[in-house]
Amino acid sequence: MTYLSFVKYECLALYRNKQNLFNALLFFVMVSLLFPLGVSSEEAFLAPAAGGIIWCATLLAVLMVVDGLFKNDFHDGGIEQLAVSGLSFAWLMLLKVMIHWLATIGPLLLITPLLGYMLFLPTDSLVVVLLSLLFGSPSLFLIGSIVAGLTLTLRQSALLMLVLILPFYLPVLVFATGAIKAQQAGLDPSAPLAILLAIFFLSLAISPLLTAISLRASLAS
Amino acid sequence: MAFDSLAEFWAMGNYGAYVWSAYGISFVTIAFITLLSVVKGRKVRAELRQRYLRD
Amino acid sequence: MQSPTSLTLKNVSLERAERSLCEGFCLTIQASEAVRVVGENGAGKSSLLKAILGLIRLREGDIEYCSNHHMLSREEMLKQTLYIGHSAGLKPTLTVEESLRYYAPSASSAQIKSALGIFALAEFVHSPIKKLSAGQVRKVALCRLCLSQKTLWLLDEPYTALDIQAIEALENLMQQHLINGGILLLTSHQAPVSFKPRQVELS
Amino acid sequence: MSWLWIHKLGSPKFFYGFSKRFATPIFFSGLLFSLLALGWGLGFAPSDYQQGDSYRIMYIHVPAAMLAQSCYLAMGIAGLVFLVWQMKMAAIFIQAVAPIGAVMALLALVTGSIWGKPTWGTWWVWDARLTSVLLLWILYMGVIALQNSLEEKVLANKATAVLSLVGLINLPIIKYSVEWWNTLHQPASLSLIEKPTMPMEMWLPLVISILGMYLFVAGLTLWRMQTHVLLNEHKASWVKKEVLNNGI
Repeated sequence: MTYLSFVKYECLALYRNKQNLFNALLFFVMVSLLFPLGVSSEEAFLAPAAGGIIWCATLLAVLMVVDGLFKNDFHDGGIEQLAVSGLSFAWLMLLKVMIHWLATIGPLLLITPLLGYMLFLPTDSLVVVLLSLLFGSPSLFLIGSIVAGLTLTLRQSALLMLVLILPFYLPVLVFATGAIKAQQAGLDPSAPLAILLAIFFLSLAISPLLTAISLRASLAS
Repeated sequence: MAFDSLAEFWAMGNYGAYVWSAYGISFVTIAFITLLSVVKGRKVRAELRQRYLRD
Repeated sequence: MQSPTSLTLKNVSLERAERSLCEGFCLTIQASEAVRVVGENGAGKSSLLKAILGLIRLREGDIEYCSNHHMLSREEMLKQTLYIGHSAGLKPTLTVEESLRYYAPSASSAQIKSALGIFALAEFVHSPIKKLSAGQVRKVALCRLCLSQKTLWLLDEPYTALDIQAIEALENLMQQHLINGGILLLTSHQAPVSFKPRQVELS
Repeated sequence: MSWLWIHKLGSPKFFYGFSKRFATPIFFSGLLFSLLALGWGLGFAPSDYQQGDSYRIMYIHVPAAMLAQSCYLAMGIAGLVFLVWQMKMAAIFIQAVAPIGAVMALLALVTGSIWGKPTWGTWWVWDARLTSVLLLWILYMGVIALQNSLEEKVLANKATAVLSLVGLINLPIIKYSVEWWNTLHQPASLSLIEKPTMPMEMWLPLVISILGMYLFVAGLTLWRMQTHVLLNEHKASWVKKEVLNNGI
């Protein structure tokens, strides 16, 4: 196995499982639609809340994706083979997380303008929403992969994942929605966006190593 | 003493309900976790003792 | 004088779920040598293989792998190792050919075809793994043995779910591997028919 | 020399002998200090000129909040120690301290909101301090839930170590984000304690109360760790001797 063949066939397998990605996207849209249906469909409520709604939906969709990130590969022995491949396990896992991030967030970014329009998101805010998703969502995947590795041996892990992960996702949510709010209040959103990037770099630094540790712990059991 | 009488002490300058409930809850909770730790410690020791005596 | 390639387990102690599996286990395997680990269910045969691979931490002891009289690090050892465990490690949505290329990207189409031919799987080249039976999936995993040039083979119950023809093909591959100077360590309940590996008891 | 001492504490047997001697005195001196300070704070410290007597909740609220954070700090460091040096005692420490930390965070929340009612007129505000304690409590509950869900001990120990370490790294970010979020929503942040104006007679019992509660929690943690050591090492001959000779 080489890094190249890993990436190539990981992408191919992901493409063959495209229904899963589509389900995540559908989930994202459904959660967003709960707010106008469940709270209020008035523009006065939705316009300022749209950024937060989109972010909450993203958070939950990512949580679902991350929960299943290693599950199939773990049960069919793929993760074990990667751990004994002689390649760097941490790098392989980082590549895997990046591929899944791209495959999930790419379509999500494409659909966000449409969803934003339905939620009366002011057009000027759209760029900030997209930027916050672009800068913030990698951290969600990177932090999520650590916890996903820990809960791998459990049959029902999604609920536990939510409890474990929520405090770690909160800063991303706060600064992302903060950037959107700042823009809507006529302030400069670059400071919270920069913090989002900083959180991303920090997650990038710690996540591969800790994901490898947590996956190895699950493999050893 | 900051209070002139016991009644005033209980009243806590009309904040009695808040102050005493805060302390009451704290005492009960801390006593609970302490008791739980002690009971678990005793249970583990008793179980181990039985297991050793059986072998 | 030791042979240029060898795998040595020195005083290995393993435990699993607070149960000791082996204490002070020693074993040296030289090039062109096959060792079969035997023991009851749960004696720790699979765990021993996993410990060699670094998947399980040793409680005590060392595992050394020498190639050309140089001691190699675990990563370098793993680059020369082929491990086939209980799970095949194949993605259900990939086809047989893709799965093999995933593990052996440099293999040519002809090589893949001939490898599949050995296990009578030639007609399934383009079938997705999920359409195959358990025995067929097992055989696809075993095809990796002919496609990658690894020195150290660690096979965990390779005979499981195989028919007689496949067992014969597998044993031919193993013998070829030994002739080429490889090392083979396998666990199995069933003794190989065509050659006699050294037996090590784990209790 | 000090290095050797740490190394010895990593051995369950040495730790047990060590903690058996110190746990009880630490626990009871902590209890004594706490009761002393609480009596002083409740009965003898002067009333606050603004808050009247409701501020006396501080003598339990502040130690609980500080302990909730300190316990998490210690737990995160123990997670790092466990992952790097594979020290068994670190995993046992995490197991022993997590429920205590959770209780302290919960107490800080409850006493904080009881104090908030007369001060702010409401049981709950999304104040930065209360919110971050709430998150701290969720972090603790996560560690406890993970420990209880994973059946295999080796995996459970490692998993909680990783989770506490990630929590430790994230704690400053979470706190900072909550504060930042709070200023965004409520420009005039409410604070329960006005630091500069507190006279000596008010903060001295507070300091003693903090000291007492720390000792109390340390003693309790040591005691809980002893239980876990016995359970983990039940095969060792010294545990057998200990259990059979010393009774309950």
